[in-house]
Amino acid sequence: MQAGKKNKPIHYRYFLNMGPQHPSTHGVLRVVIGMYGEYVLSIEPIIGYGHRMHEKMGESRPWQAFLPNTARMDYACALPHQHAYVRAIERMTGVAVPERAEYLRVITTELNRVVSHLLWLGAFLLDLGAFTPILYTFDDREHILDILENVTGSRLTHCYFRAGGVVQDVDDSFEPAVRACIKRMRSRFEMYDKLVTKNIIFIKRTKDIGIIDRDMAVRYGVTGPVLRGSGIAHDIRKAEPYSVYPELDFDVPTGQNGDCYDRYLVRVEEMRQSLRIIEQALERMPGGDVRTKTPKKLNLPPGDVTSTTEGARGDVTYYVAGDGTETPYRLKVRSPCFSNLSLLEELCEDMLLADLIATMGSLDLVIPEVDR
Amino acid sequence: MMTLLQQLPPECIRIVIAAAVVIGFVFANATVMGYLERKLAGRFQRRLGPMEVGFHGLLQMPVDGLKLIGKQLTEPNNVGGIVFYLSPLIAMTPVALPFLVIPFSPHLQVIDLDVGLLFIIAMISFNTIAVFLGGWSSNNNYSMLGAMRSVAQNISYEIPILLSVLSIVLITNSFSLKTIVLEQSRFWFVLVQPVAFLIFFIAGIAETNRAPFDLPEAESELTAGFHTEYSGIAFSMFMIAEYTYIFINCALATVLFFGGWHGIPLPFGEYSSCIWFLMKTYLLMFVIVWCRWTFPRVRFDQLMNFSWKYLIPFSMVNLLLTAIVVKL
Amino acid sequence: MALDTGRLVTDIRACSQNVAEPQPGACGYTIEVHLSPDQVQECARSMYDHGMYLVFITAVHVSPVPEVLYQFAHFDTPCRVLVRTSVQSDGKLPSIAPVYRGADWHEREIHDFYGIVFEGHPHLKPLIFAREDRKMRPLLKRDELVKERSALWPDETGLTAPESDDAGR
Amino acid sequence: MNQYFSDLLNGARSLIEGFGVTLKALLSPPVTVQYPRETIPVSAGYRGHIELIIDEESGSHRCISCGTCARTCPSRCIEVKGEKPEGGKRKELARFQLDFTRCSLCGTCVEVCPVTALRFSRVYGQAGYTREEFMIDVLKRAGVQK
Repeated sequence: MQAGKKNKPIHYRYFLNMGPQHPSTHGVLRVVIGMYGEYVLSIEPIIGYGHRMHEKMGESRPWQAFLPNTARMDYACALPHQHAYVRAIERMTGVAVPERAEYLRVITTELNRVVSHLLWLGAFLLDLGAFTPILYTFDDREHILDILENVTGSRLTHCYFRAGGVVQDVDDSFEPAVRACIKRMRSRFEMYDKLVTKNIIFIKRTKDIGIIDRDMAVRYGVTGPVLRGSGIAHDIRKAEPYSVYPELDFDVPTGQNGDCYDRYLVRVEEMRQSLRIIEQALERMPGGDVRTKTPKKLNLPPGDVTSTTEGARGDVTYYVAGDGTETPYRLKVRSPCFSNLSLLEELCEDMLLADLIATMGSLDLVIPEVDR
Repeated sequence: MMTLLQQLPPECIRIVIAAAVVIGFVFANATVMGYLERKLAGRFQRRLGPMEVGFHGLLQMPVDGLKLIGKQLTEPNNVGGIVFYLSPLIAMTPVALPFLVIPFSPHLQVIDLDVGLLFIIAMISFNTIAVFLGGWSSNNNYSMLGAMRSVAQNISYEIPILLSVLSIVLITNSFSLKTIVLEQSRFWFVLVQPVAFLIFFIAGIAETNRAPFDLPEAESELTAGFHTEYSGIAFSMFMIAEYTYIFINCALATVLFFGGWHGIPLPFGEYSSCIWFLMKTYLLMFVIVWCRWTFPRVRFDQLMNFSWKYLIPFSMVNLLLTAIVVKL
Repeated sequence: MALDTGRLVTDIRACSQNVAEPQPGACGYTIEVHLSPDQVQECARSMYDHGMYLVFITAVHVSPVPEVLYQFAHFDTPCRVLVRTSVQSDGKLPSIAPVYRGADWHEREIHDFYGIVFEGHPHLKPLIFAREDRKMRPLLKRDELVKERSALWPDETGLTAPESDDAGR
Repeated sequence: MNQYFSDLLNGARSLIEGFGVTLKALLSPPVTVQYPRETIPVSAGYRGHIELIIDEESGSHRCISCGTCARTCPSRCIEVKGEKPEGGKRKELARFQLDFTRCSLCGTCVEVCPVTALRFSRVYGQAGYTREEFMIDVLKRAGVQK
């Protein structure tokens, strides 16, 4: 794109401190940008402002106590984290999960994914300067959040999954509410198409900006919609199927040249796919109980396990090492935003400041998940 | 006291009263525009807008004004000294001058300068100096960026305005605003010069740093652009100046293209022309607010390209065509 | 360009004999490798040639010497490799940041939490902690809580044991 | 050259469409609720702070002050004390204090209670100026509910 100014003498460079309080860092992230005029020469993201040492909490209390923590890392899309942690525990202890519980987990996770993508869509457009769409996306989100609040008890920090199933069954108002919500959501997509997808200013602000190729994705471990925007159809729900995803039919949207515009298209298409998944899951959901009886004191056998799910931002992997007691010996959380953010230094060299904001917005960062 | 008044020449009293009315109008317009903008923004976003203060939030803007006056003027350290405090004044004071020549109705016009149009366009460019000094002197990287952007933006959008206005002057071959409006009694110039109107209107939006060209105060990039460090009355001066420049732009567009005070005679007697004028102006302001709440922000180099590659060539071609047609 | 797992396993065997292919359903990874610290960079390079991306690097504080684990996965074919190494006696480990730029942050984070020094790392500054509390090392367990390496993985022959070829769990 | 004009034309068309969307939004009724005056009913499954369930027949709470919930709570925010009234054989619940500033609403206490004496209340919009306002005396609340 524009010729960079890297060969300019150093004393022309001045530093712009973006954050930790800044409208478009989506959380407490500080980015020290070396600027030459409007061009970005060097970027250094400084993280750690929202660090709470979740992994130490996991190691110092029984494994059940970590369940609320899983929802406090990526609060925009908490259920995939909880699903990964609960599957890790089930893998270690060999607890079986009833079919109905697995379907409930898939339905609530996909609802959560749609909510998270809507939040991202509003915030991304706010970064580009459009003030109105965020209110429309929040309006849509409210409908789904009301359903999730009724099922899981809270709007964002859900604590709904347990080892061996889910906390409680859904009441009979759940299914009609979800169907109505899907119908309403589908009618909203072509409004977003008219307002955003075809808008010439939006296209000019996001086309061919922040292009991520396969080699950079491999070197930085980029996963999720950011990776799929570059044309690589890697989705854990398809690559390493878990829960009841093999029985559900959905496809993995990918972009062509990996710029902000493709990432936008991928996420909007993913919302449509999630609605398809929810519809199929609602039809195939059997009756039966939603939780297997687990002994009061469930010890984690020695040895370690990793379990992976597809979060809204990418590959969420939990590594749990047990030592025979009820407390995990080591608990590692691999958060997708950590790797997606680490490529900012290499990706955003020689960019304009406005493009840096657009690229950071398109990476869909949730900073508490980066700091853990 | 009355004898003193008789000695003063009548012209001087007339000017003092006119000045007082104009200043009053500037503040009234700022509150009305601010209220309209926040209410419309709410309605565009399917919400209600200010409802708490007064009936349907009518008192919201005056109360905000009082709050801003009451707020403490924070001054960051080693700030550009006197220039830091001067720039809001530079933004605020020249704002009232264009009102001298705007013809609200046939006889409601302070002075009918025969170079009225030139005078207004000269006054409009004061805003750039104020924004630049404000941004540069507040010793903050964000505002310095905002200042630089606003200078480049205003310069490159001054030219399309001039060229599009020239095509009108070619038709009426006079700069006096009153004669321009009188010329439009039979048909409005927007029918004759639609392209010139579009160029003038778009360049007007860019001139007053309004979205989608609001780069000098880009919230998501430069926190608040040139007025990041200003608080209290200094910040509200910049706001009042911005709203008044929008009004002047819309008033100019009404005078040049929408036939000033012409319209179907309303039952208000001789005030109907003034009401027509205000209605047209506030309709154009509605479109500006509409633009703000619909479009994302343009990137800086695209802004420049848009002006130099699209607006200026089109306005030149338009000027040429008008010249040919008029001279036939 | 799908991954050819057969060739991958032979490449890994070239680095170290101790390769196991446990049941993925039970433990979440398809290949488990035990490496000695100096083979880490070589193994990382062969992973990179196969187009595997780095999932995470983590460390476990076990008694003789802390254990460092790498997990790699592939975009097109489902295959998860878990590489286990022990830190050298002087608490150092060769860094794989030159091969995987993404490992730069992972290693700095482990340095913050455990104090393990990665040789060859471009700039081993604190990532998450501020300058003043970079000596905190929160994930190191108190002495009475640290467990033997064998207590955690009883039936696996750690690297301390001589090279025996029986497969892992 | 035609890229120049095609950009201009479908650009203008997309802007007009954008205008159409916001105009339709302008004309349609607002979807918001004026919160302090009007409120949306809280859904059935909403988790407020925990409260004691009142038995219909016995008319009082079922808690046997065994303290299981206090032990299993991850953030140790429940404090239960039972006293044996003189002569009586069973412990009576004397004090049930919940420190709601630390509760993360995980629901473990509701699950592990042997006599299912706890449930989530539907208290919404709790705000206070001091921490003491969030030290909820659940027993007193149960008394009030009786």
